[in-house]
Amino acid sequence: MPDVKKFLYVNRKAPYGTIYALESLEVVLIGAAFEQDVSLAFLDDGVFQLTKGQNTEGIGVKNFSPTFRALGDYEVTKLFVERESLEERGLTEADLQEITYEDEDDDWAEKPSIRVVSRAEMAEIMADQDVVLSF
Amino acid sequence: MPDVKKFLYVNRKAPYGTIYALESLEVVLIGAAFEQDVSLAFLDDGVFQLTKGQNTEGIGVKNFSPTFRALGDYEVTKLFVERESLEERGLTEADLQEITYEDEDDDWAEKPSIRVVSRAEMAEIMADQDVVLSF
Amino acid sequence: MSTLHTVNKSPFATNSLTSCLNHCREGDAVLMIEDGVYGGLSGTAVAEQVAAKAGSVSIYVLRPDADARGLAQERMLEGIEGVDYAGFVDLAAAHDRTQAWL
Amino acid sequence: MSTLHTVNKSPFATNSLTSCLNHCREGDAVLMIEDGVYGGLSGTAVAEQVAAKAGSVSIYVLRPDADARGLAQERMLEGIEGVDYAGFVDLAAAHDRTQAWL
Amino acid sequence: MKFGVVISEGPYTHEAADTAYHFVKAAIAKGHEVPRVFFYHDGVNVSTRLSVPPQDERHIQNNWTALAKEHDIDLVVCIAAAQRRGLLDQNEAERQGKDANNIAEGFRISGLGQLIEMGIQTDRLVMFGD
Amino acid sequence: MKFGVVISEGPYTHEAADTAYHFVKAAIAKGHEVPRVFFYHDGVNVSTRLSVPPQDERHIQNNWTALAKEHDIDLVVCIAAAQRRGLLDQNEAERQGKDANNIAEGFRISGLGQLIEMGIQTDRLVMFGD
Repeated sequence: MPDVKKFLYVNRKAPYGTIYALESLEVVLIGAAFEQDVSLAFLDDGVFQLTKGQNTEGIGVKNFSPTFRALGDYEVTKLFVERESLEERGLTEADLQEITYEDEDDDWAEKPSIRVVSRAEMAEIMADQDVVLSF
Repeated sequence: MPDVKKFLYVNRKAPYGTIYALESLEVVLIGAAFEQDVSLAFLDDGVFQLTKGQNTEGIGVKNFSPTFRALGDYEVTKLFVERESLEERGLTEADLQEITYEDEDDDWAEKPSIRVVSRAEMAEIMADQDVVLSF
Repeated sequence: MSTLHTVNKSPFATNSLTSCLNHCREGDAVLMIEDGVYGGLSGTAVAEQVAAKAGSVSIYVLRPDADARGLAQERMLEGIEGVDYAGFVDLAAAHDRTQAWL
Repeated sequence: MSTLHTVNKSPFATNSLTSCLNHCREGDAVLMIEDGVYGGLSGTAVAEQVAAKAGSVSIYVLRPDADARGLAQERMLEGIEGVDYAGFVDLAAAHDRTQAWL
Repeated sequence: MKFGVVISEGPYTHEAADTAYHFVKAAIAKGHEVPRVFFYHDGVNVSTRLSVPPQDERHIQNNWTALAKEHDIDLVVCIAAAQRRGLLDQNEAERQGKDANNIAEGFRISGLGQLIEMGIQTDRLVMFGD
Repeated sequence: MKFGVVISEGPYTHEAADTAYHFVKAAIAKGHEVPRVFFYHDGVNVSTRLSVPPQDERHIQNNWTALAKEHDIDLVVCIAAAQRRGLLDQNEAERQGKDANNIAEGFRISGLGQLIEMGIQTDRLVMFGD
């Protein structure tokens, strides 16, 4: 067994209507301490988790979307978002939060964490994992 | 307020994967004692609740499908099943259990409780209720 | 005699909105709540289906739920009206019955 | 390197099966469990979509779940194989990873 | 007007108990009556007094208990659904030989008849679930 | 081979806890190891010792407790998910100032790290949920 495994967190559900998005993020944050090779996949309604401008005051529920912007601090820097899922939902990358990380191998240059990929690329990413956790 | 209200139980979910079908039936059985005008609607995956030959031994869960055949004894005699929902699922009326009741207004003649209706008819039935309970 | 239908599921995840639209009648109202609010978005794979019904049926979106998800009212299809919880209550009172498409 | 995909939702209720089929690759296996077994039925609105994948991907149905729902194996699409829980375990062991389409 | 409300999903897991809460508050603010809220399916889980949500989150059970007290709302938890899921009041716990109970103040356990009765006695029934 | 198992939905409400149970039994019967089952989301509700299902139904919690005892399976309940939903062991109840606890024998409450660790230490991870 390799020392470092590839973990993929698959997010296919919208935020707030159900708790899966929030509790997925809680696993990601805890999992970061284990120094595995972590990627996050956002497809189907999971892409809605990353939208800008979420304001949960009216529903009285905590807005957890700012936490995505902190993922870089936890060295979680690979957020794959499926283009087809965005398109079906009338979204573009401009509707998503800007999420960045500082690349320690490149003089701490600030780089985007979100990478929009095609459905075929998403399938390849999924097929390249050791452990797939679905939320 | 009328003494007798029209109650419709709307069943749109498949049995066993989730508990809604079973717990809907429990409401219907208790509700029968209240002598209201009761109808049951089966549409979308709800039509799967009525299939013949269910055998739950392998999953270790109680088979509650025989209870539908007892509904007549509770004077629950109107089970509306949507034809389009059957068709989309590759089913015909012959795939459903035979469910009958004895008509006290017709010399206790045995009559079928299941009435297959079109989607438009189902919409009319829904629009003719006082209380709609969704499962 | 008319019905207030509530839809609380994303139309991209489940068939609840489609089934609701297939069964609601002229003069009925459809209120999108919780994850159902995504059904009101313009430019989506289901927008045409929703727009086609918007003539005979009044369609509403619960703004607190849309706001939570970052969906401004101007992203909604034309003719879809935003309401708050008080508006939800008014709709439930104004129609003869409520049917939840769970 | 291949994946066992599990689908536990009815294809008539949610988009899980469609999304799974859109993402599985040649040599992968799809196991329909729980309410997912309805996806194996022949003559349905989704049968063609499933049959189209059945060449490049092996499709299985968990028989105890199909039996519970009254779905005899002969109602399943051609090429879909029935397995029991032991067969489920074998499939999970034989593929490099398992991905659940919840 | 009298509204009856049904909650069919558990707290935090689904938004149903939150939406219902806002709906009931709005209905009362408009002068309507909400004599009863019925908890069914996983909705019975709202009634546990043992939940400890994070400090910065709403406390769903506390909110319902407070609202019920303020406006005299009958919070009824379905006994059959509650037994399956491990929600018991003191009486039920004793009757079932269980060493603990977990129902919060303001909720009472009763039968499904209370749901039908609510349907009969209210002008509108509104369901929140999954 | 070592299997790790995750259960994400509550008992009776969803079939997940049943399917996982049959899977784990079959895996062990085939000579595989199942060192740990992790309960997350509503899956934590499986661990209550207060459930009283109808006599003619399976007792999901008892089945897990017995299976774990027989085959030395570590049944881990996520603490964060459990707190929200009102599942507490004696320690947690005392720490939180609650007057009762409800976790059944054979289950232990611990952190999400146990899930990640299970992913690292097993050969296959299988998830059952909704």
